[in-house]
Amino acid sequence: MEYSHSAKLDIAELSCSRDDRQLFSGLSFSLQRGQVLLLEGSNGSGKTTLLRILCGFRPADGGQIYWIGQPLAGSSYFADMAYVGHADGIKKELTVLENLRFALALSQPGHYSIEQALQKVQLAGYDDNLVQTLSAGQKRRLSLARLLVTHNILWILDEPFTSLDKQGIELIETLMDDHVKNGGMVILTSHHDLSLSHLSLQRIHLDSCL
Amino acid sequence: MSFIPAPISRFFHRTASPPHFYALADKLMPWLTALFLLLLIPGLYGGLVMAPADYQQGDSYRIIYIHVPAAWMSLFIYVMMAVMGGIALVWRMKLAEVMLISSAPIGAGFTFVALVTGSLWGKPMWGTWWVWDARLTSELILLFLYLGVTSLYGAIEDKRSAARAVSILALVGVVNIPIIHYSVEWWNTLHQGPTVSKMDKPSIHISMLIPLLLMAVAFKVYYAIAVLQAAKLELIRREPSAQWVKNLLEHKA
Amino acid sequence: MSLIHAFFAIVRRDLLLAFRRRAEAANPLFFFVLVVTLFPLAVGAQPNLLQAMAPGVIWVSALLAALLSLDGLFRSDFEDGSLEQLLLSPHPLSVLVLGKVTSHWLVTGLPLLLVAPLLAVFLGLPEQAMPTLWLTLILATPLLSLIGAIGVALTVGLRRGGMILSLLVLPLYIPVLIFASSAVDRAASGLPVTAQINILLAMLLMALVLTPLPTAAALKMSVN
Amino acid sequence: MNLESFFAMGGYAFYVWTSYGITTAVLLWNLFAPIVLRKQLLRQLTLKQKRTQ
Repeated sequence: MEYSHSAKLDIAELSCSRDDRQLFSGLSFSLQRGQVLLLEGSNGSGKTTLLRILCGFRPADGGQIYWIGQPLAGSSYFADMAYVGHADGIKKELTVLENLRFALALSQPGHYSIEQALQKVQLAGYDDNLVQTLSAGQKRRLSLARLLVTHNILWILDEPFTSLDKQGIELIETLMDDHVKNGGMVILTSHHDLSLSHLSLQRIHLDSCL
Repeated sequence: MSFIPAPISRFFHRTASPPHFYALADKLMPWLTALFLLLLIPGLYGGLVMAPADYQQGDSYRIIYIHVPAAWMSLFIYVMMAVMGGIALVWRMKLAEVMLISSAPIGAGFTFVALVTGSLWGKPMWGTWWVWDARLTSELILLFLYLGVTSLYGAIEDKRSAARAVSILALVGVVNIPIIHYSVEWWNTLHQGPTVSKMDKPSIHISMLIPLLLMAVAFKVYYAIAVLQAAKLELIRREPSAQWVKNLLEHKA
Repeated sequence: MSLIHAFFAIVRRDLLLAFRRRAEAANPLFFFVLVVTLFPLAVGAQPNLLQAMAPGVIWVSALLAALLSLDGLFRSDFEDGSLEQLLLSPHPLSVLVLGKVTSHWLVTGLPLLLVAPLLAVFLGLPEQAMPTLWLTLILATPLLSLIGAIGVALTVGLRRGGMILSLLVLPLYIPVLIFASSAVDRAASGLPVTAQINILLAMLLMALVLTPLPTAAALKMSVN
Repeated sequence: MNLESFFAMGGYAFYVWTSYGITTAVLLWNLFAPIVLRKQLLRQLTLKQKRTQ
């Protein structure tokens, strides 16, 4: 899968308030291929809200978001991004394989085949297990496998490390590392300290963006 | 918005900003009140005193001067809400959201008035308080539509989402109103009940028509006054800690 | 990647889900039969009274059964995050929504056709009205699902949206109720019903085109 | 035209005046409820502002 080389996310003067309280304002940054952005801030500082704005779920109160120089609505943004939030977005009455096939049907195929992806997230051999029989950590890994089988450049991850053990955390770090090395981008929130090998890690502290 | 010339669009944005709108509403208020009284008083005098009694219905027909304008208003306000809803959805204009939600109780009030006065008019005509007549039935359904709007707005906590929800609902409702109206009309002619369509048009004389029109316009002006008052409240509720509200408080103090 | 592919993937997934939860799937059907059973018990079992009321009773019950089943349309997708994923799909959401409504109708609306003859027998509806009853069910139950979808989409984010849902949706069901029950009523007395059927068909076509848009907009609002 | 017959409304006094009465009540309520509520809200906000200063 060829990435468009210029892929770039630009945020300009973004602001958002909730229940008459300003969460952040004048937030600007840009993210290029091969970069990771870590959002930090205390609880209620608007990390999740910012991610949901970036997913288009919530309108911002002000400011612009551009994908490859174009406003989101007219760009290929939604074909180029993928999101894993608090809810896994997988159906517990379906098998692992059925879930991934459905995700693939809604999107373009990505780098990895379903088989390879399951291998990577250490769920190989679980193909025909119903998701409700999986542990919380396995479910989370399955939702990450979705990122691998579908085409995407930008990953938006909300607290991806919750309900994962040490091994699982290392696994995600490897996945992100691979993704970024292949020219992907990641935006994530986390309470966990990141140990990524490369240097292009941006941090934004939302408490200071008022 | 590119198809709207820049000066006009700028004008709208300025007028639509909460402090400007708040001040504008205050400025308009005395004029609207004067206009309202100027229409209401001759309307009532003409309707209740000057106009002759109807040869069939006697003086009971005088309910027409509030029943019919209220029924018109109930529909008019719903259409206004849908227009506001469309503006709110397309241009994300906060003021349109505020006007929409401020209109709902007023519209529901007029619908209620149309129903109660229809029933009070019907009692001497039909001998019962309620007849499943096409106009009353449609009015009742319209009341349900209004109640849907107000209770949906109340139920959604985040008021920006609530305003979006209500905008969508108002648009869906306004598309359905003609369908509901014609289906009810059709149903009514099918099941010819004890309908006495005296209520429709008592071959209206000019001396009856003039007060009716005066009252209809008076009700429209009333709506303008009431919606501005409700919108002023809603604007402050929406952003109680905004700078313009602080200025307002200091100005008052 | 094509849109049609995505549409059918959704229909297939939702049918599979309904099959895996088949214990729940029959509930609207039982509800439909149960409500109809209540009427003779409440108003008395005089055959001519029941016969006169039959079209109305069947259609009011179908309306309530449809209303009851609506909650399941987006609820589980909303709770497990699948709805967010649908919103992020590059496909137009209104088409995906249409896929969900289609499978919802196949699971909850279509089975009503199966029990309709039973209810007609219960209420003494003349046999000549049966084809019309079926025809109105085929045309009008998808309408109920399509219109209802707007209401569910608006209330899916609410913890106690059930009451509000009925307040939003039932007034919009009134034209469907009027034309469908009147068609059955006329068929029972051997009168032609083409006008009613044509109107129902026109409403169905209109709803197919128009309702997915507000439903999609309302879902976006609910996910927020 | 005397006042008595005006109030009697040709025997329909109850229906006519109840209609006008209810209408007046509803319209006044919808007009003054927001005014009163806004005054209350502004008072509350003033108090709150004083407390924070």
